[in-house]
Amino acid sequence: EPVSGGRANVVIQPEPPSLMVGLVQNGPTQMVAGNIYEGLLRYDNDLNPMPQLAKEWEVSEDGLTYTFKLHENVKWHDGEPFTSADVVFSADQFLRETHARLRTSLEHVESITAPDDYTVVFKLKQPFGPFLGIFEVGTMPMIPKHIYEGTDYKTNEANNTPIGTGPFKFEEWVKGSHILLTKNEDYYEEGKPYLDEIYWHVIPDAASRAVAYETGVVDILPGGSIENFDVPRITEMDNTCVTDAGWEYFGPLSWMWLNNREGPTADKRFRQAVMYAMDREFAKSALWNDLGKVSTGPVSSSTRFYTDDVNTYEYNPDKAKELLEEMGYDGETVRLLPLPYGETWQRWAEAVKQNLGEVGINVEIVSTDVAGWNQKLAEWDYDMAFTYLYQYGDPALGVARTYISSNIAKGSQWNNVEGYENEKVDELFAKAAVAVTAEERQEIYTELQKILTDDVPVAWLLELGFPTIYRCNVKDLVTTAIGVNDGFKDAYIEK
Amino acid sequence: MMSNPVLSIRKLRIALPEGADREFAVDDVSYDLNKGEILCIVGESGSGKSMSANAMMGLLPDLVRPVGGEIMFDGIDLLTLSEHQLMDLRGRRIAMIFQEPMSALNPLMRIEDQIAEVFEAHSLLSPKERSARALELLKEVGIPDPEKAMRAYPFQLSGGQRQRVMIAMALALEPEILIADEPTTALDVTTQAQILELIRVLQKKHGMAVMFITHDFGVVAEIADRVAVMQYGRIVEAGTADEVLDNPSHDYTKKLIAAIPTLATDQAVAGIDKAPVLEVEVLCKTYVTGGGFFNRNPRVVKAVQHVSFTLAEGETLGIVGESGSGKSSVGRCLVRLMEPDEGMVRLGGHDMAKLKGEALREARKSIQMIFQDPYASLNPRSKIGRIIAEGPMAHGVSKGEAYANAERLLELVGLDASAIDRYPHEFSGGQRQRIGIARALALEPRVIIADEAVSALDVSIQAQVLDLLAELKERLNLALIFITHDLRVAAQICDRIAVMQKGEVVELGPAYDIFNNPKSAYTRSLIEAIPGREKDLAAVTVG
Amino acid sequence: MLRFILMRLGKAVIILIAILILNFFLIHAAPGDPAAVMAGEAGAADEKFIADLREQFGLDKPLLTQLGIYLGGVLQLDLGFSYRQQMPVADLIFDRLPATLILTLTAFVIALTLGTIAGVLASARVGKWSDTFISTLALLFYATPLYWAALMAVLVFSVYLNWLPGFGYETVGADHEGFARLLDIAKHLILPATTLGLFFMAVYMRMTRASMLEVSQLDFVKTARAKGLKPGIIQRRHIFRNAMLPVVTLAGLQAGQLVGGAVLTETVFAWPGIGRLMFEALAQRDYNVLLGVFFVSAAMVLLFNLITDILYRFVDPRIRVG
Amino acid sequence: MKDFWKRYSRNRGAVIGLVILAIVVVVAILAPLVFPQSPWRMVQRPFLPPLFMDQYPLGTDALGRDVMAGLAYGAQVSLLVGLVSTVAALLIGIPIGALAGYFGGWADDALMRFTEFFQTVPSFALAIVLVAIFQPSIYSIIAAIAIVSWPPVARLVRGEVLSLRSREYVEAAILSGQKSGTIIMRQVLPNTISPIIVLASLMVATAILLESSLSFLGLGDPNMMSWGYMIGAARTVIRQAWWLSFFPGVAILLTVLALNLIGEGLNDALNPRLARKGK
Ligand SMILES: Nc1ncnc2c1ncn2[C@@H]1O[C@H](COP(=O)(O)OP(=O)(O)OP(=O)(O)O)[C@@H](O)[C@H]1O
Ligand SMILES: Nc1ncnc2c1ncn2[C@@H]1O[C@H](COP(=O)(O)OP(=O)(O)OP(=O)(O)O)[C@@H](O)[C@H]1O
Ligand SMILES: [Mg+2]
Ligand SMILES: [Mg+2]
Repeated sequence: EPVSGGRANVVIQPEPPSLMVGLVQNGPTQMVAGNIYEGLLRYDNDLNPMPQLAKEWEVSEDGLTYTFKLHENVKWHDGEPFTSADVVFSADQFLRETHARLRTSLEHVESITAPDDYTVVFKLKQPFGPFLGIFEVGTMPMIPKHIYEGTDYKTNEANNTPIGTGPFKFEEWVKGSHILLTKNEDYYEEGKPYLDEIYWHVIPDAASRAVAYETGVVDILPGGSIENFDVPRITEMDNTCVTDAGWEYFGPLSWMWLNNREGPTADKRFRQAVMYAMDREFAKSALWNDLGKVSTGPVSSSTRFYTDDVNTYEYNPDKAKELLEEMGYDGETVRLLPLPYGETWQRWAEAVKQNLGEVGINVEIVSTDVAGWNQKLAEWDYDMAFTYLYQYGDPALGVARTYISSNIAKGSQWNNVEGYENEKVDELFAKAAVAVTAEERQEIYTELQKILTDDVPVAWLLELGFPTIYRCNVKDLVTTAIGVNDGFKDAYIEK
Repeated sequence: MMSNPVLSIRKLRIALPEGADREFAVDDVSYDLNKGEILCIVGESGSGKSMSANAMMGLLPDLVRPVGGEIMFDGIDLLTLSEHQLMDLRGRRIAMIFQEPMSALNPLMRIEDQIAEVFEAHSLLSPKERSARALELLKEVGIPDPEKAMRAYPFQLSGGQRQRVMIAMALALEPEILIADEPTTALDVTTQAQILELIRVLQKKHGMAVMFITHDFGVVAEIADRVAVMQYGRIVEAGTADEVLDNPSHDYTKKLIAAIPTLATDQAVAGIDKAPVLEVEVLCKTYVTGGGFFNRNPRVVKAVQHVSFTLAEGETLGIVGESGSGKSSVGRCLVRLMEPDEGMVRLGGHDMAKLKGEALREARKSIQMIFQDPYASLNPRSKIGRIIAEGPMAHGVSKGEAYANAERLLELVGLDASAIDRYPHEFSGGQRQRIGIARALALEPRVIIADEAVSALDVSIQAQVLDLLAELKERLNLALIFITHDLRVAAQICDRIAVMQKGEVVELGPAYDIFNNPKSAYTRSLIEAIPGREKDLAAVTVG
Repeated sequence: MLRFILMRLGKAVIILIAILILNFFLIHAAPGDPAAVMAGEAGAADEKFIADLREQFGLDKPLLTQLGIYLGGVLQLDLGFSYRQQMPVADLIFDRLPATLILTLTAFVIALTLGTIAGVLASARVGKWSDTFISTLALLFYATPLYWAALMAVLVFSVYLNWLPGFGYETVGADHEGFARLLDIAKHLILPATTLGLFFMAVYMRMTRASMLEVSQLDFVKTARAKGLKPGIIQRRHIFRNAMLPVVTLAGLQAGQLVGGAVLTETVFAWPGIGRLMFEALAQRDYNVLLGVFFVSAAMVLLFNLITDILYRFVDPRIRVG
Repeated sequence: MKDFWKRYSRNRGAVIGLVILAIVVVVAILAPLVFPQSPWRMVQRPFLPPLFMDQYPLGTDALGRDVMAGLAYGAQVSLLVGLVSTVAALLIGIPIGALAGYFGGWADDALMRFTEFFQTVPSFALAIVLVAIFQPSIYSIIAAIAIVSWPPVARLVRGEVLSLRSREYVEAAILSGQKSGTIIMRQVLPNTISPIIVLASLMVATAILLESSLSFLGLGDPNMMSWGYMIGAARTVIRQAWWLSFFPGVAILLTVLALNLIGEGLNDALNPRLARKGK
């Protein structure tokens, strides 16, 4: 039985640049802002939509009209009422300008209208299968129109004191130290939230974060806040629970970009050899603490329309050597960019370098920091590069972008960075997005997964598992497909 | 001889640490110090003078230990006293002053405090009284403006004033014994004369026994009641001042006294009729230091003011004067180690003061320098051969030729040609100075400037080098500019002498006239300040 | 004196501007820019997104124009705006500066006092076992990598013994007030300040020891002994004061450097200071913040040098009066 | 030379230091012979504790790599970085110091302002920025270390040259017609060697520490197994595998210690005047 009161001490890493999730969508911002802002929907762990600001919704037969009914007693943190005008403003004006990922999805939308204060209608140009999947808080947060309309969004003073509709209000942010959120007493769901306040502790060093949990300074370690090596030790502590739920919507999938344009990596056989040469099971157990799964292909197993009926690449150095022999690889050195986000990735790059070295591929690790990494990827200045991307629950949202040739453009690391071009694949992705029934889509995506696993445009590694660690007396912490990012409105501390 | 010893040293032996140049700094030394007398300990550098004095105070350096004998003072053997007992003695019953007035005072403390400390060390007087006594003492040692001097820091006083402060400190508790370790060596003649006078007066007044260490026989003649001569850690001769100076019995003493340059000069003036090689006209040099961006009152020193003279072939011109009078500055301007501000230096048809670059390099060949410090003037990392051959090689002489020439020069200055392959540290001071001379000769110059070329040498060696210079000058028909603060040396070697004061030449004339018939008051005061002048040391040297 | 200070300030301004210009070009030479970083973290971004950011930050202008704009701001004491944190750089830095100053000054004071005390003790017992012990310890401190010592300290005192907090500046959310808060900060300070201080303690110890020994050979010490002064007084009044002169110089140089040099300590101990701010700003190419930190820490160096010089004038009459 | 050695060996610490350094050098040289396989090779299960298997007496790291091989190869990197960056710093610092000290005047002023400028920027911060900007690699690390560590060299050399410049033997050389370049090279610099050698030995130590600090912050060359890298990598697993940071930590400590002891010994041996003090 939920009880009110108490404080949650949570780790946040790195320190978010801003809490205004409409402008900034990086991980830590989403994690904190999920308490302040809300979307129209949430998704359960099987990615089924659940009400949030929208209490109910309807999709027309032709899949072209989506109608949302809003809660009527919702107030912004500054006391102003939340209405459909805010929704229209957020989706049609604010986010279209600031939110790159949503902008792409909104291209399918013909109009957004508000017939009355509590109803919003989205009209699509053509059916778009994943449309109901874009309403979570990170993708389409609701922004207060009365504060932002007619202003320069990016320099608006209010960005420093974010105003949302969520269960917690922004209270204080001591840069470099902590962020404090306090309970929204006027929250529209009766009795919620239960917690009085949430402290987000900024602790830049991974080892210190583990110590912080051990010494009782923090009680919740969101996924990825401590190094994988520390996970077993921490989870063995008393009164410690762990869950890897709450990442289904993101389905983080790691792979190595392989530059399809030039060098040995332009050869399909070389790319296949890379797949065979890597001991991904070893990486999973040594580096990821046996969490997650060896990936079979471009679609994560938690994402819709996944199939395991594809070409698989078991660890097989001999096969890799054969393939290299066949293509006549001359030992040309390939540059490998590790992901500049922590030790695990560094180790992983070293392990891969060693794996590849053993089948005769010369790898030089090129070290960069975050900026250099982004730059090099965006400029296609690499041979192989680690990365991991989210899938957003649907191949049309999180998978297609990586493989369709229309997405080849310098300047972004979220598109077809590897430079893979395959007309057939382009065609199939286009068809799958607008197919109306799920069966139809499954069929197309299965075929796509087969083609891609044969071509190996990128070298898939693991479906990552990010365990959330918390004291067992914190209940209902992870209840949706985006886990901690969805805010702590259900969480309570058992007495 | 009064035999009322306040202190008697018997068979004192002081051991040096391993690896030193000899085993004992002081070896089997015995002497007495009588009440109310001044005992001079003389001897060359390193003979053990300081060590025996330091032993009395218990102030020997680390690792240097007394290993035998006794120092009896008031019925107790000082060598057996504990550090604590010695502390009680120091300053109160035996006081000491040192050679270097520059470094013997704590740079961070006011004079007043440093004097008051003596009382404090022995828990005497109240702070108020201490400062009153300090003032009295400063008055007694004759410091000008003692009130101001009390508040001053050591760096604000001149060398002589500092030495007076040291004496005041030593006198503070009216000690029975005052040890003075070369207290005047670092001072110029006039100041030296004043300090010697002061010590003598105070000694009479307070009835102290003074042990005065020096290497200068002039000083001995000036001040000593009794003398002890040291060599290699032993006392070779002791007696009253008159006995030792007038009638030395030990060879070493004789040699030392013989080496003292005489004040007598020849009347004949050489070289006057010969053609001038060097003409200097209205040379001026002013130093401005500490000025610039961050300091609004720079120190301005007019080191050379309107100096003019000529130097004839084969002539020796002496430049004398007190420390700081600008002697070196003149020398350095002549060879352009320093830029003169104004004036002309004509040498073999060129104006040295205006030349630049290659031309200057070329012109310098005919004017070379012998430096003061035989240790500092040879690069410790070069072999002798190279040191001498470098110059000619820089002017295009082949290596073989230059080295052959170097060997010849070494022999010329009385060294073995094999010296060519050795390093400077393998030579004694006198030998090094010979090397320096060989180097100067290597370029076959017409003029040589010797800036205090013998001041750093002990008297006996000094004499050798002076003889060598005189001989070479004759043989090579060189013109020599001889810069010195020692009038005795100047008297011995110079044909003509220029006397400098505050950058100006106050008198220039034949050496004989300068000494016997000085025109300027300054020259007269200089001559009067020469220690041991009354006691005609020259008489001894006749033989 | 005033004139001296004014002159020095003038010189400092020139140096600071030179440092800004150098660093400006330096960090713009680095691959990537803040827009790319922010785009990279945004989870998805396209060219428009990046172009918008660049325009917003003024990065689309020619480099020299950007420099001009920046310097213009600095001359009006405006350090610019953080691209990433969306607040004025000055606010950001001055929020963090106290933490750094507390940390480094504490470390500095610990290092200087303990270091000189140890140095004096060692020099007084030269050659004895206690000297060997102190000197060896100092060498060990000197040779231990700072971050390693920090890691070990956290492990032992914070994790195993649980005596002291292992990271952070104060207990977040404890809402201590007044003295309780000071106490809390002090507790957090102990580990980072000591580990940061270790190295410098070693430096001062060795320097003090050497300097004491050197000064004790000088003539005036012999004079002092000849006066019959007690060894204690000679040590204190004559040797120590003179021996401290070079130590003061070194300390002045280092005190300033400490401000910018605490990156490692601040990282390991999660200390919210400007060292960490700098490191993060560097990774994010938050140019203005980085420049700002360099500006402030260089200003600190100059300030400390000035303080040392003034102090030096105070201690050494030769400079004061002459 | 014999004399020098005698004075040097009188300092017991200095001899110990030399022995340690010699061991490190030998290890570095022999590394490829004793461990023909790359130190990056994953040879056993991860986190094998020390003394658990005879073949891997120091255990294995997070990827099952031999810690002992890592230490041996790390010695190569540390010494390389230490030596090369010190030489580079000397190559910058000596000419600047020598020119400033010898020519004085405005050249001195300009060069010293330039040096001061580098001393005003906090050096570790500057090193971090330099490495990050030029992207971590052995070259950028060495360059960065050299760039932040030359100013003391320049100051030292300038001070020495300034005092040597007015020595009589230098003046004698000027008078004998030698050119400035020759004088600096032949008369002046050889006499600054002793203090430079002493300083250099300490700089090697500092450079090793600096490299390890940079590595620790993730700014090491990812293709070079260095001690700092090993500690940095071990930091996250320090709780379950103490030996991963302990051994390289001790290795750095000992090497730096050795260099310091050597520096002190050299100082005593090269400056006999100072040697009398102390013991
Ligand atoms: N601190 C010391 N340690 C070891 N040996 C020393 C020390 N000081 C002097 N000596 C040696 O002791 C011997 C006697 O030296 P002392 O200082 O008594 O000579 P001195 O006659 O006073 O010479 P000077 O006229 O140069 O002062 C010399 O051989 C000298 O090398
Ligand atoms: N390089 C210099 N910079 C500034 N002042 C100097 C310099 N050299 C000498 N002086 C000053 O110029 C004056 C004359 O100095 P100089 O060396 O010519 O005297 P000197 O007669 O040779 O004295 P000494 O007998 O002590 O050698 C002195 O007051 C001295 O302090
Ligand atoms: Mg002496
Ligand atoms: Mg002179």
